Amino acid sequence: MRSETGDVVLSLKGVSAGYGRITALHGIDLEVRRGEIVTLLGANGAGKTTTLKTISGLVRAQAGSITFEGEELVGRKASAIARMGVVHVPEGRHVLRGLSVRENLELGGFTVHDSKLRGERLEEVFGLFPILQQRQHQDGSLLSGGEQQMLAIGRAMMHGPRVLLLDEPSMGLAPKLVLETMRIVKQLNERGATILLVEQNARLALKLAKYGYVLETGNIRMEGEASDLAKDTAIVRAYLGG
Amino acid sequence: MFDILAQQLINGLVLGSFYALVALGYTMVFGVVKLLNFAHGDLYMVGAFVGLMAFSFLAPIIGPGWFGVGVSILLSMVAIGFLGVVIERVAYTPMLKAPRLSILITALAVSLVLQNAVLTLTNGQILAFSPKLGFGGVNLGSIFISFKQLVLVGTAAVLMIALELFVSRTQYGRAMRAVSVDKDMCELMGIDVNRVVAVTFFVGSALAGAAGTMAGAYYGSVWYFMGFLIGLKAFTAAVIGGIGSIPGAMLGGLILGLLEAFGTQIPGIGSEWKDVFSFSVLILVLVFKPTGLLGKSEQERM
Amino acid sequence: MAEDEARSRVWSGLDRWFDTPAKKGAILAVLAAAMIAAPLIFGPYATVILTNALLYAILALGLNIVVGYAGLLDLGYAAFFAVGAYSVGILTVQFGWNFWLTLPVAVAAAALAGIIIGGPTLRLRSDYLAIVTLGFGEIVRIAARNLQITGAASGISGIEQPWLFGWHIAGPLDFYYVFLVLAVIAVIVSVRLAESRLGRAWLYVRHDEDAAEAMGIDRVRVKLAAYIIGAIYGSLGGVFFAVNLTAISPESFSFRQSTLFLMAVILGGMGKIPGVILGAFIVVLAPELLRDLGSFRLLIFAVGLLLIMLFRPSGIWPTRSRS
Amino acid sequence: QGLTVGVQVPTTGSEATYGQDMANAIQIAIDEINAAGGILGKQVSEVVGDDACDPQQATNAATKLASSGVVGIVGGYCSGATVPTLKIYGDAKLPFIITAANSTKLIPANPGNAFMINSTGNDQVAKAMEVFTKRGLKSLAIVNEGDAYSQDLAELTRKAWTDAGNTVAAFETVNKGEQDYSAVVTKIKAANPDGVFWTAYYADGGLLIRQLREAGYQGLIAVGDGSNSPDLFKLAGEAAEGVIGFSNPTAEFLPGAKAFADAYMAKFGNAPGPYAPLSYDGMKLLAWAIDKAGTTDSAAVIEALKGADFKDGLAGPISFNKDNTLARSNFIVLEGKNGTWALAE
Amino acid sequence: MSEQLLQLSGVTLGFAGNTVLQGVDFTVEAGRIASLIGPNGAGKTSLFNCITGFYKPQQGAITFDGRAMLPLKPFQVTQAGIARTFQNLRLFRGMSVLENVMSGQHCRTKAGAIAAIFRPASQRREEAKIEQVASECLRFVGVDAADWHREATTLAYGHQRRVEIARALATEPQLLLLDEPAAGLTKSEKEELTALITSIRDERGVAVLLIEHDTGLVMSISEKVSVLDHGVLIAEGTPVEIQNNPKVIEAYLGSEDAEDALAL
Ligand SMILES: Nc1ncnc2c1ncn2[C@@H]1O[C@H](COP(=O)(O)OP(=O)(O)OP(=O)(O)O)[C@@H](O)[C@H]1O
Ligand SMILES: Nc1ncnc2c1ncn2[C@@H]1O[C@H](COP(=O)(O)OP(=O)(O)OP(=O)(O)O)[C@@H](O)[C@H]1O
Ligand SMILES: CC(C)C[C@H](N)C(=O)O
Ligand SMILES: [Mg+2]
Ligand SMILES: [Mg+2]
Repeated sequence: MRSETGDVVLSLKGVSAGYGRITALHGIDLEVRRGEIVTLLGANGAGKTTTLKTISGLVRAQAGSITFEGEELVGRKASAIARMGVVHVPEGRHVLRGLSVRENLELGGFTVHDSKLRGERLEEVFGLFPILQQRQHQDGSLLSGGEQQMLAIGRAMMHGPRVLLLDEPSMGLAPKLVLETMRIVKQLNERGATILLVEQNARLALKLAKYGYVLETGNIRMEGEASDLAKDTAIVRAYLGG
Repeated sequence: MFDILAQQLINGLVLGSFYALVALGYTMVFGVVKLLNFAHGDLYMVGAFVGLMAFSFLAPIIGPGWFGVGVSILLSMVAIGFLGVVIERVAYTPMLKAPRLSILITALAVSLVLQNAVLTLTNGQILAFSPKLGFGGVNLGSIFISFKQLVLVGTAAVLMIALELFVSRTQYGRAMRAVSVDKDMCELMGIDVNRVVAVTFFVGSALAGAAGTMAGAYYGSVWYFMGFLIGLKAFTAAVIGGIGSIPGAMLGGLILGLLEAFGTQIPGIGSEWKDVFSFSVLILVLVFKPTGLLGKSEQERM
Repeated sequence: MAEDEARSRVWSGLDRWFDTPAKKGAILAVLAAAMIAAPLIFGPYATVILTNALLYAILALGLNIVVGYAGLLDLGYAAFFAVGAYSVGILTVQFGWNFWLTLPVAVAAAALAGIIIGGPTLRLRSDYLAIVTLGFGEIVRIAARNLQITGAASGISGIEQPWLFGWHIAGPLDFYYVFLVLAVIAVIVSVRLAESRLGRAWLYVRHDEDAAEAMGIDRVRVKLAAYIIGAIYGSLGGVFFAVNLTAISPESFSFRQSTLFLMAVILGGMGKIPGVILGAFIVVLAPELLRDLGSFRLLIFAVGLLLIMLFRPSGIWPTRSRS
Repeated sequence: QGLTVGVQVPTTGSEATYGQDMANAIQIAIDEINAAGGILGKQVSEVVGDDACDPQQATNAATKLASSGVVGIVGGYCSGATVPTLKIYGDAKLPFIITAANSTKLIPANPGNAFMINSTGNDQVAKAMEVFTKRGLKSLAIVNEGDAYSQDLAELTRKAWTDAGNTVAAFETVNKGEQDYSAVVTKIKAANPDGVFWTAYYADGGLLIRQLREAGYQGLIAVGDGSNSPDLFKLAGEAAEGVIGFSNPTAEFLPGAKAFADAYMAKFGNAPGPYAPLSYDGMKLLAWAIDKAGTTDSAAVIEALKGADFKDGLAGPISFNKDNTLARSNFIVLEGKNGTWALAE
Repeated sequence: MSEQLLQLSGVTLGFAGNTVLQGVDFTVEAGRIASLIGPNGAGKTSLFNCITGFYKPQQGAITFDGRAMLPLKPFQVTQAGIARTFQNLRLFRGMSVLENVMSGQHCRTKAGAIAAIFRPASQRREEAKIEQVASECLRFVGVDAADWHREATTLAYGHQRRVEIARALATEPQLLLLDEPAAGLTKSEKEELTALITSIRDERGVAVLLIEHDTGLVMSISEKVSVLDHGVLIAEGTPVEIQNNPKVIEAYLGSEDAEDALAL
């Protein structure tokens, strides 16, 4: 199926997970290789968010194995996984209320103990998102929806991720900003981050990604090179539209 | 008349320092886990007992003076810090997903447990805590300020400022505030939430331990019921200042101390009404500034 | 339909036990018979304790409206209890009123107290409301302790016990039945409120004030209603408490009492009527059952309380499991 | 089949030490009674009802005691908690010997079955007036703790003192357990009265005395019978030197109480507290009354108590006024000397 | 009834030195669909909050159906006939779908505590009416009756959106404000939503003011589109006019080229 080039950074094998009695993932297999953008598509409630949460440790896998650079992630605490360099930008931004924009960013670099490096990354983020610099002393939760999304991505950049899990980064963004965000995702990727991208906007996601998976009610229904998926009629009908 | 008011000012500041120290612990714990830790006053009480025990043990070795008291305070801080963490692990952490009111009741239960455990252990006895700190002081006209008072207020101020700097300026302090808002997000940023909560409890409780020992040594007695009233007062102080805010707790403590001192002095009505006076002020403050004096309004975006 | 949902919420699944009129009748009859017979079986001491438990059940049901329905934390509920008790004490002892005439005054006084304290402060967030209510409770207690008219610290004694159509309500048994009737009324009122427009509004406001407001609900008014109704429950509890004991004093209205009432509400499971009643019974009966342990009894009670909360964080009564 | 006696004291809550002490003393009395063949030939045992010094708990405890087949009740430490129990024991027609609680508020509430063997606040105030006048005091600051007992004593003192043409320079209430009394101390010092009278318990009294002296107050300090514990000196230290205390007779000043004190020490490992002798006496009095009546029938026992003429009390003979209060004043005057109480001349 | 149902003039709002809205003049006609678009942070939601009384602008006037809205509290605005949904879902947790929607009828009914306790006939009639209106609204927005007694927050996202709209409709509004109702919906769900919004106008005669970033949706149903940027209204017109307005393209829409640049 998948071409055998590049080493596997993140790999899921037979992963099942859910909430209480609800099982949302039924044994999925998924691979992300170094330097790739891989996208995960699917309808509402298909289990995309659950997949990301299971990787990052917020949801406990009921079965299967998840490895990052060969190390097993299942059973580790979310904070430990994050410290390994797997950074999850969750759906809904989760800007920290009561902390200023700048403090939000600083905390994104919690695991970066070198304050000089933190400073450099902060500059970098401000360079990408000037509005965040302007608002740096404002309470982060008072930003508009789109500004909060920028903050959330900036926060992940502060961390210096090795693998970035992005959950619907374009949700609620103005069209221009959607493009802008995608450009940034691409930039991050070009700078070396491996990215697993969940997007409702399948058209753009498939443009960005190298490889894609389609999730349906907790099962992988289809996978393939992004360019091939973008031509698949079933996918076009279900997710791409006009 | 001026002398009296000046003296009451000093009385209020001393009392207010205690309130502030205890309020600080309240506020910290509240700030991070959104829990009104009703057992906090009892940690203060246990702190006083631990301090007294340490002191009784140390006084023959290192003397019953400032040094002996100082070391006792430190020991008590460590012990109560750990007790706080144990309580957090046993009683609060398992409850983090429970309704908030349930945790409140758990806190009340912990308070009852501590109080009655000490009651049983000490048979309800009041123990004397009598260090030799001398009666020296400075005279300012007709006003006398003892060294004890100066050291007390000074120590309280240093502890408070150190804490404020820690919470507002360090990554760890930021992490504490962040944990109160969104635990999952903190985990995703690599923050070990459990550890942050434990540190918070440690620091908050250690402050209560310090305050308890200081109060024991300053006033000279220790008993199992001594945490109840100050717990209530510190809670009040924390709210006046704006719960969750560290400078607020300091300010609230001092204001409450002053209100009580001057409330006693209101002509025509006696000291029996002083608490009515301070609670009325509290209510008025909240009516006009619903988040307390320095509390941040938690305006949510629509 | 929606009524069923509210009912099922407050009965927390218990309603399934009496879904047909026949079942309902049978269960109620058994329950009533048990409650009526209890004092005759268990003797005078149990009667007094059960009376006390019923009193707590009434107060807890009242507080449940404030805390459980409307989501307002109240740490000074004893104040309303005091308002009722002192209304009777003052009016009958100092002014020689007939007991029954004091009832409307107690209700009005409680409502007024509810408005005075609630009006300006109900906009506060719940933690702040907690301290305001605590402060209010303390103000009431300190006032009672220092005023002449309330008998200061010694309180008021020699409160006369009432007559009802030639029946002198005097012995422990009489009061047991009085409190039983009051408790039944309290339950009925609680259920009916929960099933009403107002009851739903409390829940809306409790879950999301802004969304509720956007739905055209005046949150202050709705909260105030909860506050006033809770106050009236507390006050009526206090009225009958006073005539039962014939002596009242400020210690009965302390912060500790308020926390005990709150414990009753939460221990059993707030918002759920059987839970609240269960909580009240535990809070009253447990220390009594432990009485023989002497000075250990409160320690054991406290540890028990802690264990209950740890193992049943949402209260002992199970949450409804609906299809 | 033995007899049981109900003991109503606080064994939890802030007054637990006193309550335990009273229950212990009663146990000593019971041991002696049993050793001497019991009451009416029956062995006696005590059942303790904890009133926690709280009115509502007290009613529960009292109801339980009243319905547990006891022959009588001994105890009653806190006036506030004792008042509502009077009716319960009254309705049960049980003899109730109140061994410590002595607020005058108990007197009108007594249905007739209760007997107060500690002199009441009235007697204490009379004693206090006598001492204050003798010491030449003209103005007085009165401080209480806001509970039924200390407020009652304070009010009685205020009335007697002003009736006698003196001035009350300050009348203050502090909160129990507050520790910091500096504000009240400053107020008192400014009013500069000849004496300060603390009408509440030693726990807070000790701290108040110390703070008064540390602030430089030099007038007379007196304390009421709630502060007659030797522990006052542990808390107040040197500041308690010269403090005047009004007290019911405590074991150390009762020559006849030596054997009792030794027995207490042997059994419980510490010295008897301030209300131990009266509690011991109360138990002995009840035994005496039952023996005298020749039956445990409560009406007869109550009759016997009314006409009591009991000579064997550690704290002196017991007989009663019409209102069932102790016929004589048993107050003694103590003075702080060398870190403990001594009889004042 | 005036043609202009809602009228804003010179609305200016700021927070601690940040100007969020600057002299916004704006109208919505009765029975029409108007849309408000603009970059993130332009002040769209804030404008909704001003209209509904949650924010108090420092300057300007807002009239609805000839009545001044600014002095009113949010619940009074709703009573006056303006209903809204929230940008983030805000259903009442722990309550059924039906109960959620019944909340909308609160401001159209009046039974109080006494009526609740004694249950006179009038109260029972009112309860029946509340339930009937709520059911009707749910049917209208197309929530399956099988879901009415489920806890609202356990529903799929798209369905929760519908419940929120039903809840707003249950207040019997003349004007409905929808804040990004299509966010997070799949393509087919968006199509259904489009149909729903149109029928709200056509069948119920309720005017709609829509905030939405899905330009396709906005352009397909709006009679008028207004564009807000940095708190200033920069353009207003028909969908076609707006789509071709260079200022709007510059500030909001972005160019097709940018999208193509994404491809590797
Ligand atoms: N906290 C939760 N408790 C119970 N069930 C949940 C929870 N979160 C998600 N689910 C359920 O798990 C399934 C998968 O949800 P998930 O959020 O992973 O979907 P998704 O693909 O991310 O959808 P969307 O596009 O709406 O974000 C859904 O059926 C959902 O109802
Ligand atoms: N309560 C508030 N306090 C301070 N600033 C606020 C507040 N509410 C909004 N703002 C600011 O006002 C600006 C406009 O926010 P608003 O939410 O109205 O934008 P929006 O147009 O709805 O954006 P989006 O499309 O991203 O939702 C933002 O910069 C935000 O930071
Ligand atoms: C000192 C004691 C005899 C007073 C007792 N505690 C009372 O309340 O009356
Ligand atoms: Mg998702
Ligand atoms: Mg918005």
